[in-house]
Amino acid sequence: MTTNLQPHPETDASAPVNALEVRGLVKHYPGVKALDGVDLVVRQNEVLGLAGENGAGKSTLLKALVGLVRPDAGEIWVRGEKVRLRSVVEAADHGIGMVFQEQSLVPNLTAAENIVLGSEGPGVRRGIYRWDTMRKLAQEQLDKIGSHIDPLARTDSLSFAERQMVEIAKVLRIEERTSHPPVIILDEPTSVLESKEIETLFSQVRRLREFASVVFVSHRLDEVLDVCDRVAVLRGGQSVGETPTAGAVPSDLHRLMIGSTGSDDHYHEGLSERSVADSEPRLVVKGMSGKTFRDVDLDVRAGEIVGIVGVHGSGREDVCRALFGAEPTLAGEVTLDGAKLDLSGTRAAVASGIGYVPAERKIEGMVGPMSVADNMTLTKQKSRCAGPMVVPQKQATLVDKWIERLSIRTPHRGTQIGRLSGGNQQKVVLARWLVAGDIRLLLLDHPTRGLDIGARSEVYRLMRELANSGVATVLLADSLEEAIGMSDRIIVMNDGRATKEVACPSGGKPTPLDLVKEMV
Amino acid sequence: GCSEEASGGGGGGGSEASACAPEDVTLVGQVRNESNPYEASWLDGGDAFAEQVGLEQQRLTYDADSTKQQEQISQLLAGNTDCLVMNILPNGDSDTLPIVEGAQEAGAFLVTQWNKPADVNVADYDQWLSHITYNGVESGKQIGDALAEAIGGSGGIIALQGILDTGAAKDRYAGLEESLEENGDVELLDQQTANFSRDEALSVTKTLLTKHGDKIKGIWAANDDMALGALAALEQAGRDDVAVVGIDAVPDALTAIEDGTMTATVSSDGPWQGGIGLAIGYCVATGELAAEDISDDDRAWFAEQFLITDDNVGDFTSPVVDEADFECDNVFSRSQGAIS
Amino acid sequence: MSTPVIADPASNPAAEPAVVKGGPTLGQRVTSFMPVIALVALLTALTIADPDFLTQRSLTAAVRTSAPLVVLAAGATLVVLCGGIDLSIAALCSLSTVLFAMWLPDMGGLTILAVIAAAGAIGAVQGLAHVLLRIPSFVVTLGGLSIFSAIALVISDAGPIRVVDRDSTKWLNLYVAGYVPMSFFVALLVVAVVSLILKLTPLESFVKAIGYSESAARLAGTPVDKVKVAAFTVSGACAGLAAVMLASRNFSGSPTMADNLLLPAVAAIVVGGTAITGGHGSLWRSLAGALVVTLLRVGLPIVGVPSAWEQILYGAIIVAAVALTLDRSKVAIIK
Amino acid sequence: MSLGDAGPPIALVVIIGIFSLLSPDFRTIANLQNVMDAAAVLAVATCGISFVLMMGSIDLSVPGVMGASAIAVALLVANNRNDNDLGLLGVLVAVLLGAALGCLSGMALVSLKVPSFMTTLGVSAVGLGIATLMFSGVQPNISDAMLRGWAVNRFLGLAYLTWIALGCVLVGWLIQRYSRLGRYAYAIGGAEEVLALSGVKVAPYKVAVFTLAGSFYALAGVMVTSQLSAGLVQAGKGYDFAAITAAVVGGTLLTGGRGGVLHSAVGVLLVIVLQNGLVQIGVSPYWQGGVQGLIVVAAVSAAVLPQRRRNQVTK
Ligand SMILES: Nc1ncnc2c1ncn2[C@@H]1O[C@H](COP(=O)(O)OP(=O)(O)OP(=O)(O)O)[C@@H](O)[C@H]1O
Ligand SMILES: Nc1ncnc2c1ncn2[C@@H]1O[C@H](COP(=O)(O)OP(=O)(O)OP(=O)(O)O)[C@@H](O)[C@H]1O
Ligand SMILES: [Mg+2]
Ligand SMILES: [Mg+2]
Repeated sequence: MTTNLQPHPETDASAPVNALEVRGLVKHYPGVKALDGVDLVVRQNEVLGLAGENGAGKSTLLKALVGLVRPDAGEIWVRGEKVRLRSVVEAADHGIGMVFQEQSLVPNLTAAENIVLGSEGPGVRRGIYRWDTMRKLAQEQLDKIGSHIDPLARTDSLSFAERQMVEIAKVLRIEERTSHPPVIILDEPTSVLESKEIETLFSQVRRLREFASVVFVSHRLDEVLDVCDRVAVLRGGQSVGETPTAGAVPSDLHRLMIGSTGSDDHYHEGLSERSVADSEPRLVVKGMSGKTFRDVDLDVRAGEIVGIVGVHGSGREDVCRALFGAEPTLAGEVTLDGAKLDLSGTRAAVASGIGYVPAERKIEGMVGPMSVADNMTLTKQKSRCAGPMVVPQKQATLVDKWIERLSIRTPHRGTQIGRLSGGNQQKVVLARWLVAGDIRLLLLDHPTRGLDIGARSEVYRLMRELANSGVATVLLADSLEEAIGMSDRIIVMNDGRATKEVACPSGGKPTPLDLVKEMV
Repeated sequence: GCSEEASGGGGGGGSEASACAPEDVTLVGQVRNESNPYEASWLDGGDAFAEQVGLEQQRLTYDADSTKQQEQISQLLAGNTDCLVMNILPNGDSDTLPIVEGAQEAGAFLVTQWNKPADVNVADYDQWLSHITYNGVESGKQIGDALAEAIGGSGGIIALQGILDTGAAKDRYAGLEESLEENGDVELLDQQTANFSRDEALSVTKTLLTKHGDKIKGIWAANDDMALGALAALEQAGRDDVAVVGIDAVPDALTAIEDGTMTATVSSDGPWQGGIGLAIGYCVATGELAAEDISDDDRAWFAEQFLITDDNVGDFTSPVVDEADFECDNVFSRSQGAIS
Repeated sequence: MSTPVIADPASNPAAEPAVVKGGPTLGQRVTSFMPVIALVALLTALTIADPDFLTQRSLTAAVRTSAPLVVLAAGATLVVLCGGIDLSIAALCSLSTVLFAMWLPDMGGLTILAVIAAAGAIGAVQGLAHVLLRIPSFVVTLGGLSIFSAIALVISDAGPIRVVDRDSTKWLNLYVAGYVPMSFFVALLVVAVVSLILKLTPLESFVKAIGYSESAARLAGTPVDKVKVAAFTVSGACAGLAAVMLASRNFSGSPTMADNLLLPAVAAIVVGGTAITGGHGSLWRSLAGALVVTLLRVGLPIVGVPSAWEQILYGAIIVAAVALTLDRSKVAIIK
Repeated sequence: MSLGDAGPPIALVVIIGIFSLLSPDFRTIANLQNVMDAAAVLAVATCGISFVLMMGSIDLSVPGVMGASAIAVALLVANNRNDNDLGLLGVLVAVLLGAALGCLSGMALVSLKVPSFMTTLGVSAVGLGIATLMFSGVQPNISDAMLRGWAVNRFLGLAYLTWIALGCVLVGWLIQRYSRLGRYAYAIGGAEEVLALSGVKVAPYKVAVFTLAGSFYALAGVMVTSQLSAGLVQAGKGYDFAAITAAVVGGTLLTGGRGGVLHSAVGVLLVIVLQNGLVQIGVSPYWQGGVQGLIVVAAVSAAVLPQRRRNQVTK
């Protein structure tokens, strides 16, 4: 551990020392300046929100704070000491811990092992596991957040949300490691959580504030305002301002984030222009059953957006995948524009004009080491080929056009998609289905997960325009609000069955509460 | 366009080329590997001969890998081949012909041993001076007979075959079949391959021992390594009533015969084989022996071999290289006749 | 069919000029030449050890020798790029030499095509077993390895079969432009044609997508199964072509002729810098890798390295070669 | 144990059942002992390779390490080549030699960032080279009573070597289940990058796993020497593929993160039972390899078929 002890130049003995301070942090990546002289102050016992568009540099900044990113220039001060953090362990020794944006658990270990991983303490003696102790240690952490997960369950048997809880339990181990008040960083912890779990998380965050400082990142600005004391905003790798949350509204933040005024009514714009009531049903599903759902009836008209809501395990995700041919269908009849739909595989689905945006973008949505251009054109070969041959010029023009239309922030179309920020990755994945322009049915599984508010409204606008041009859309929304705002009709799924249909016309929207009643 | 040959190509099949000065001769010995005693002693024999004529032998090994052998030889033949003498152990029958053709084209002097397809005629080539082997059918039969005698003329035996696609393995097994015909009361209970390997022979023998149990009175192995593996299996099974025979006369097998744990083997003289091939090539290269003068019978011949049992094992335990064997007028002295 | 109309970017407040200059940097360009650099370095070292090694005849012999290995490695590279592995190439090649020798008397010149087609078909069967039964390619081709060996042993009656009619493969022993052995030329042609097909069609992005992330590729609607079966087919066909080269070089077919080429072929792929986990790599790299491996196999003993030291040097050099050629920016985790 | 893990044991039982029906020789106690004894060496080698495969790496160094240790031990205990008579200490030195070679593989992997496929292939060649140097043309035969006794003496019907193998499986299992090394090896196969995010330095564990595996192979080499009473350079020939096959057949994934020592033990039994059974029922030696390959493929597909999914990734 190298702790360079220096008196803080501006330390005033009477003022409370800042828990964490960042000055002029700079980080270059090939082609991008991810951090361009960021300044940031985290005070003791506060919850600091960090807002910014996709690619603003939030994750990079936070990774620098836990020693995963080596900044090119700039200083980090922890409780008045200038430090150089070179690894997660060093950061943890300084009391800084982080829940990462991409889930970072070892799937084939138990939850308990994941929680204590890297700092097993008494759980391992002389290299030998003491399972009992380990389980107890993990249980303590899980108890802190009131989770009932079995510590000895294999992590890959847990649901996405449960895994997120394990991550939070894991970061709370920091408390045991340091005598100082810890700094706990949460990078988009809520993007995969249900509202109930979000509530649990927030109560945890509030509890943490009693003895720690928390940095919290979310693209849901209302959440940020709800849980944080203060919000700092990044834009283009620079700190562009901060505001106390008391009295602030999302549009204030949004303005700071994008540097101009934006609308905060993202869901409802332009709805009135659309009328789908009298168009032909495009997708008709009758009595479809699969491994996790039974007897699902569903129809979607051309130009209609149908939301499906349900709690975890409701099976809505598998319905989507089954329609795309990615899960087997055991029974039922599905037609698209009157013709029987071939559910035998994803190839057939694509050929029928169906597009699918999976929820787990990193694993299923994109091919990380391949370029933006290749990812965008992976599906629709015709758009970049003449006969069997790829025409690089055609591909380049097309890809550049879509990069511009969706304002995808990438240094170049040849940049590896894995190097983009999450939001921009998602836009590329969406663009994949749009490049050829012959899509009939779009299945969107959490399409706005991890997207900033600007990108979100662009995706919403995109969805509406697609709908207006006749595309039928099935939406598994990120939140009930989103589902209500975007959908023309909502199907509620419960335990593998479609239990209720709720009309959702513009002007006659149900409330989230109406839906929640049906969901449980 | 295409042409027949890489330009600047080599010596061309010139047996009439003027004789080499002794110091210009390059001697190459090539065997599978140096990690078994027989082949290591072969190369040592080659070294002994080279020393005798004041030269050095280039020792090549190819890990029992046919392609690697071919690759090495074509590389060798791409160098200076005017006075190149090669004493080669082809990995299998199919490897002999390309070596021969290569040597013929490059004008190198070649002697091969052990493996040669039956229908290839050595006399068709100028540069392929001689092919030497032991009569596998004969040795297979000799040890078969010895085994039959050891078990008293009747009873069950098992056979461990060598690498199935080698001529040696096939000939030796054919010899066993001949022997079985003559010894009507000996019954072949089972035959398996153990790929000439001591380790594989161990496990195959163990399995066959449990399968046939006390019915097994003798084990016929196509080489001594497998015989030694079989001996280990017998020891582990606590059986000392089974006669074992092999071929090659490796030192460990001779010891076993002395100890009485093994019944018989057939000599193959590694050091002599390593030297004799080089000696024939050297004599022709230096002009002491004219290739045309080698009689057809000496172009492909069986070398002298002996059945070794506990009666005569003492004569073979310390093989010596006899320099006289390698004199140019004496190189064919161990011939038992042409390969028919 | 509908065409969505997306608003012009000008009306979008968040829009920014997105495209700046890009493409491979100098460093990336250098790493793609690493296999060649490794090859030159090895050649230099061998020449220093024995100046006679660097003659035109010697080099001609070396590239001629390498031809079957190049073809084998090139075919298997496709499977490796798709994230799989083909352990059956060598056994299939051996089997093909037997088929070649057996069919030649009846079929004459057509035998070459027939053997390549048969080997390709056998490769396709393995590919189908892999994608339909969802068995790991390692297991399928391991099974294939032993099955093909057994078939070859049985149909050849466990012995070599002579190639009596040498005319139909005589052309393989010619030289192009006087210097380039025809067999090596054919190997180059195979590498070039397959590479070009990959480059010019969407196949390259399919293959890489499958290799890097099969599930993403499948959900993007790429023909994952077809591409994989095709890769195995090409791999099989290449084994067939390599068999023709071997049989014509050895004037016979034999059930174990190519068996020892498996590890050298896979080593050639890895030495070329192709990621054994899939996605990253190319056939050109395998070509360079095959030449490195060939030089090691023949060069070390010929320049006079004793047998035991030859093995030790071989081990050290292939590891060093991969250390040089693997582009680690493309392979996140080295397993 | 999930259904996926149950596949190989079921296949084992089925295959044993079939052979027992087909051949009375197969279902004898003596043959059972024989199968167990025959499995001993492969079991120990597979034990070692399981840890490497668990990490998602591969290990081709088995022949080299086994060869080097086989010769080394033969030259260190009482033998016909020199006056050494180190006994158990000789065995220990041979095992340490194997550990050192394994360590070399691991070091090359983590420091040069060369894939294990290549580092271990290289180390195998190095091991064979070292073995050939030590061999130097004369077969070392052992006369050490203890080492020879391991192969010959029996306890409860099984050779000492078999008990050693059982001990290795037990130790391997304990390491896998109860040691940080074992659990981390498993975790590295699951998600290596996550370990780094949690502040675990994976490099030392990788090196340690290869070292551990090397020691197992070396012990296997010693066992071969004990069985043959002679140190052979080729002692480990074919054990690389045999061990990988056994592990894979037992349900270990080559991509890592699944399987383990017990899986491998089942895999070893499957492979050995097949070898033994085919001889017992009298399949022609020409066909044995092919039939074995076919059954391995069939067994694995039978095991994976029930759990196959649409979007499953098979590498
Ligand atoms: N490893 C990397 N290599 C190259 N560029 C990178 C890398 N990591 C991040 N970047 C770039 O740095 C910039 C900042 O990315 P960062 O992940 O910090 O954004 P973010 O604010 O967290 O966005 P999001 O809200 O989408 O998560 C982006 O332009 C991104 O493309
Ligand atoms: N009836 C069931 N029996 C067993 N497993 C089920 C059942 N229903 C769902 N599951 C499993 O639970 C997991 C979650 O289901 P799914 O993702 O379809 O729910 P969801 O409503 O889409 O959740 P989310 O809100 O996260 O999108 C799936 O992996 C599925 O396999
Ligand atoms: Mg981020
Ligand atoms: Mg879901």
